[in-house]
Amino acid sequence: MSGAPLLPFLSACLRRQLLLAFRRPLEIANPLLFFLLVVMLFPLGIGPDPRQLAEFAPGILWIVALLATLLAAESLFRVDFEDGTLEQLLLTPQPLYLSCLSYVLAHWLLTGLPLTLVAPLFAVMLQLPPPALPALMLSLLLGTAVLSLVGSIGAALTVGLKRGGLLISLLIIPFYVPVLIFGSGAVQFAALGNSAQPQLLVLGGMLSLAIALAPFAIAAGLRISVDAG
Amino acid sequence: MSGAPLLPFLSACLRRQLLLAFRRPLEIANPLLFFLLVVMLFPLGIGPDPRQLAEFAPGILWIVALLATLLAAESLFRVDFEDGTLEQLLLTPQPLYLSCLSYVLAHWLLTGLPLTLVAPLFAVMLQLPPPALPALMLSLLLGTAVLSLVGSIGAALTVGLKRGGLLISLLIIPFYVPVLIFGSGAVQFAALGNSAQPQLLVLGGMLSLAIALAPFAIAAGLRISVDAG
Amino acid sequence: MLCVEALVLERGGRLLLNDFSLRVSAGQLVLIEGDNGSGKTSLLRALAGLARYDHTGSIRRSAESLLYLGHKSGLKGLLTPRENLAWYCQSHSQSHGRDQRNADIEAALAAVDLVGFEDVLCHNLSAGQQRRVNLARLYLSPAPLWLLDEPFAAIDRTGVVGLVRTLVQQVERGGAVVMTSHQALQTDHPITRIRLGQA
Amino acid sequence: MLCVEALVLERGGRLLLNDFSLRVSAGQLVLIEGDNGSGKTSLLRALAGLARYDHTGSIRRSAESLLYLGHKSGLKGLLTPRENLAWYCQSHSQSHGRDQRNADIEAALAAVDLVGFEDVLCHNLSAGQQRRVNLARLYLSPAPLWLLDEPFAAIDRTGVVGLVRTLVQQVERGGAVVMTSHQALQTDHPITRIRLGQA
Amino acid sequence: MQFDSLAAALAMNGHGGYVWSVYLIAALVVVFLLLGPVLRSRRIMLERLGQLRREQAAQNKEVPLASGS
Amino acid sequence: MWSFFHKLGSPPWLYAISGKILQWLLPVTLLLLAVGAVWGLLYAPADFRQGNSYRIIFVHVPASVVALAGYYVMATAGAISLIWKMKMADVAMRSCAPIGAALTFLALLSGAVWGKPTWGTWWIWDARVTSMLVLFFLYVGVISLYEAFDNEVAAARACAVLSLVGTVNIPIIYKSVDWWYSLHQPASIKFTEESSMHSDMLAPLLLMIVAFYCLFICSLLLYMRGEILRREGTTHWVRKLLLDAGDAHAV
Ligand code: HEM
Ligand SMILES: Nc1ncnc2c1ncn2[C@@H]1O[C@H](COP(=O)(O)OP(=O)(O)OP(=O)(O)O)[C@@H](O)[C@H]1O
Ligand SMILES: Nc1ncnc2c1ncn2[C@@H]1O[C@H](COP(=O)(O)OP(=O)(O)OP(=O)(O)O)[C@@H](O)[C@H]1O
Ligand SMILES: [Mg+2]
Ligand SMILES: [Mg+2]
Repeated sequence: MSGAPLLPFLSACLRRQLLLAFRRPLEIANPLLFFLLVVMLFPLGIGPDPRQLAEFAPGILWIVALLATLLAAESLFRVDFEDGTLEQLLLTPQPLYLSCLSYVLAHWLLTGLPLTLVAPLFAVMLQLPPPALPALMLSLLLGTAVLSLVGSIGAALTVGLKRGGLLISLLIIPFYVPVLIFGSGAVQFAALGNSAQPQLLVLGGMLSLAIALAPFAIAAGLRISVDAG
Repeated sequence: MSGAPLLPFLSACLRRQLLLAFRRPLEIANPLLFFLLVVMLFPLGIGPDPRQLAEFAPGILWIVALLATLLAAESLFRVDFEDGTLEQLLLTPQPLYLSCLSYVLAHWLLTGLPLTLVAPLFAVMLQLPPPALPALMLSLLLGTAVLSLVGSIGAALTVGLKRGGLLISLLIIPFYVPVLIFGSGAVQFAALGNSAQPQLLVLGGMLSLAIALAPFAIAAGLRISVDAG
Repeated sequence: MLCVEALVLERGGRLLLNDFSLRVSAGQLVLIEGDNGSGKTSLLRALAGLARYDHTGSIRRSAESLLYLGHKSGLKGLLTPRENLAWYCQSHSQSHGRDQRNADIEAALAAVDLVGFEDVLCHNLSAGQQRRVNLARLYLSPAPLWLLDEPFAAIDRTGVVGLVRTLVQQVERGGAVVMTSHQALQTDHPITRIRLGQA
Repeated sequence: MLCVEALVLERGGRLLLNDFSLRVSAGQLVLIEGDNGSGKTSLLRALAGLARYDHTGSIRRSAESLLYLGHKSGLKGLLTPRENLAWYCQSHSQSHGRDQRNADIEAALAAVDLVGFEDVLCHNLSAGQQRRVNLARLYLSPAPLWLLDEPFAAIDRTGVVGLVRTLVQQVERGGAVVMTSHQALQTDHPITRIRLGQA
Repeated sequence: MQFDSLAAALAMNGHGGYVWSVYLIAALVVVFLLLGPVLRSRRIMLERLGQLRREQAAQNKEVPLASGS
Repeated sequence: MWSFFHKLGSPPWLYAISGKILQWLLPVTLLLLAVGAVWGLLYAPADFRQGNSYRIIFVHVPASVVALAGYYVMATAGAISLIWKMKMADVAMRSCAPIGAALTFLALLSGAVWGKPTWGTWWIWDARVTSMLVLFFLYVGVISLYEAFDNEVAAARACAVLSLVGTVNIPIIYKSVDWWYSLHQPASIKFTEESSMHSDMLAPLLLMIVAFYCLFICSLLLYMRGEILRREGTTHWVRKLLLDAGDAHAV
């Protein structure tokens, strides 16, 4: 048995993940709402001075996007671990690389992409200068994908832990640092009227590296977690 | 049967919650690490200028404390719902008010209190002027207790939902807004050399109100969730 | 001890019980039978007072307290069997002092054959062992009315024999048991059988 | 089909199997018996290749694929039985086209007596019905080797009879079944019994 | 020697508090790094030794019984 | 070469050889530390700009340097254990983490204390400081992940995966933090230029760096010995070793 052709399997995986997500529509809206609510907290906590807000908008937007992705990643495999889906997944004759990729892809389609799409709205609320919007969106588009990939590694490693708690934030935030730096750097550059191309290129580089390597780490993590479970 | 005397029951409840927490020591360290990690993200996202950081320190510290509490609240009843502990709790002859109070108390002892205790460290890292430290600690002490009580209501209402996801942040953050305003307000006032007493009094008032009422709301929420589970 | 009248139970758009009546008195062992999905669990949850929104009709319990054992274990995986049972005793208002309680718990754990596992975290026990910890509550409960949903699930054969004996003892000393099971119940004690699934 | 040699299995500091050997060939129905906590689940997980860090020794499977059914269901509560099974087929490389697949799934659901529940979300099914959805995989799997951990749990009596028939058919057509159960297995087919718990 | 007296060495022109506290903490860390693993090994050894002794005692008891029968 | 590699993987050999090494390395380390500390504290000349507070350098810099190097040792051990399934490599990885974390902690703390007299503040978000903080989290992450697993082998594999991911990421993290800081650098704060250091100061500093490397090795070996004993507790050689040691004590 040679296994089904790979592309149909990837698409079946992805469709299933999306179907599951659409069965809990709130789950989809959630990163967005979280984004909105937390962004709203900043003027309340810091003070509504528009100049200040404008100066910090890139950082705030990026930090909140990072947190939203992190929190969504945390539960990426949890239900599937508990109900035994992962066990069964490990026993299929399909390459685990693809299944892992589909999990991440679905995660990104449901968090990173919508965040990217609504970010301009929040940027306007925080008085970010309009010329910075393309850089904001592009950096989020690339950056959130890296965040999803890296976050999933942490999720895979910690999913089986009975004593782990939210360990994932400790494991993963250090790896998020470069993405945050280049992501918010891109927006800051653009807001000052410079070209954000170098930063975006770096983000692109990180993304290619992550796509090539992360699924292997995720697969290894899942195997270990199921084994220890 | 008149039920056991109430105080021993409350203390048994509390001891059990704490014992459970100490079985996963990471879970305890987690709000602290989360706090530290997210505080670290701000200079990275915004820039390391000490003057800017000092200005935003009250807001940043309060927002991050709020998020840490919120995220810890989210999972307060989840495991207990899934393993049937809540079912059994509803069937005990003990007043549910007390059990709910003990859940919240344990939650606060494990998140709010440690956050309050380590906050000065982070405040120093963010260059908050030292005279504001007492106000920071007092406001966090009172404020995180309110956050725990209110957050638990949200957790109780959403714990049984199979399609709810992180709905809790949507339900609860609006109620957190006043706490955030008075809490960070207190620190800002103190940082400018004024007395933070009015804000602290308001926080104290909120706390008494929440202690009196929230456990009833939590109990009702738990009943509804178990019923629908 | 338990009196159910005109119960109408509907779940997921399906009518499971229609005008169902049941009267359980002290000394009775009631076995609720029925195919998968016939409504046994739903009925027991309604009897226990855990589910109140999916039925109409009256359910009256004269017993002050009851013991319910459902599909979910109610055990904490991060506590040991001993700690789990101690909590059970504490939350069910047994105020006879710590030593008495500990002795009771030892006895209960011995009764379900878990000697040697008292201090292993529950999530490191096998499925059947976890179930046994849960069943140990039977030996600690003063409740006159027991509602047991498939108590034999995951229990090995010798375990089932011991369990049946315990159930019979409970009804013989004036309690009542309402239970479901897919396995045959082998005992000489008279059993009231109720078959669901003809609604 | 399966060859186990010198297996030493240790869990939670307890030696469960010591120098255990087993050889399963086509047409064999192996029933692993043992008390609660004797290591049946641990053994099956090791055989399936899901647990590799708690044993030493060699486990060789000549079958390309196997079907494992454990204590956890592997079903998604938010999908319907039909959708759950469709995913199972897709992930197990059955490339006979969508219509064929749907027909197979209908047949499997009918075989486990779930007609009328095909489109109910799984978390709205009863415990036994969920188990049945899980067992429907037996009718869809081309795997020659089945590893079943307490397949009868939560299944009603008529269900068990049907299930035993299915198991016998599987071994008669050249497959092999390794299973555990606390209930008696009533069939005329010869059964290889292995008793654990004497390590 | 850069300092005339012990007091001067302790004060270090007002920076003594900083310098000496750092050296003190460093000393504690060194102790932790060297003594920590040693104590840990010792505990492990003692536990295991006790276990071995018990096993031996059990064996010694069994052997005469076996030879006597 | 291969036979050496092979031997490295053998617990009894490693246990024996580490015992021999420690016999002379431990005294040497303590001596170096003592000499370095006294030299740095009392005999090195005062810095003309910072005065005596600069004496913290003799703790701060060695701790920082060795803490950084420790991560690479740990990650390499993790990679070896994952690729060649060498048990002793994951013993080494496991043992590196607490040492690295302790040294990082010392570096952060000594830096913070140094900051007060020189920068006038305990903390500054400088590139090196920030990356040191990140390093601290990486160490704590490995320790926590290890502790969170019940199963030893699974724990070791998980940590190996994590530190392998880390090896790819660490350079990226460092570069990016550097870039971030040079972008924002506020002009008011600068490190003292290390190149202009007087040789009277450099000598004790180099001595302390060597001492801290030795300390790292000693501690690592000590941790590994304990870990070996724990894991190999049921094997014949440990049994013999323990009984011999026990008899020696009893006599
Ligand atoms: C929390 C605060 C601090 C941290 C985490 C920290 C971290 C570090 C690190 C990681 C190194 C090693 C760099 C390398 O090997 O390339 C280092 C070296 C050094 N640090 Fe710090 N440092 C801190 C504060 C300070 C302060 C306040 C001073 C003095 C004003 C200082 C002066 C130095 C010097 C002189 C070196 C060695 C020269 C060099 O490699 O550039 N550090 N520090
Ligand atoms: N996750 C775990 N971690 C450590 N030890 C475990 C774990 N699960 C089970 N054990 C131990 O391993 C032994 C065997 O467990 P296993 O689940 O294999 O038993 P089993 O034969 O399937 O029992 P049952 O009939 O109750 O299902 C038990 O004694 C148990 O204490
Ligand atoms: N959470 C739920 N929401 C909606 N419907 C449900 C839910 N749980 C069960 N049902 C439906 O109610 C019916 C009865 O379920 P119940 O769990 O009471 O059955 P049961 O007799 O206990 O079956 P089993 O023997 O399988 O445990 C089933 O037909 C099922 O479809
Ligand atoms: Mg049921
Ligand atoms: Mg089992």
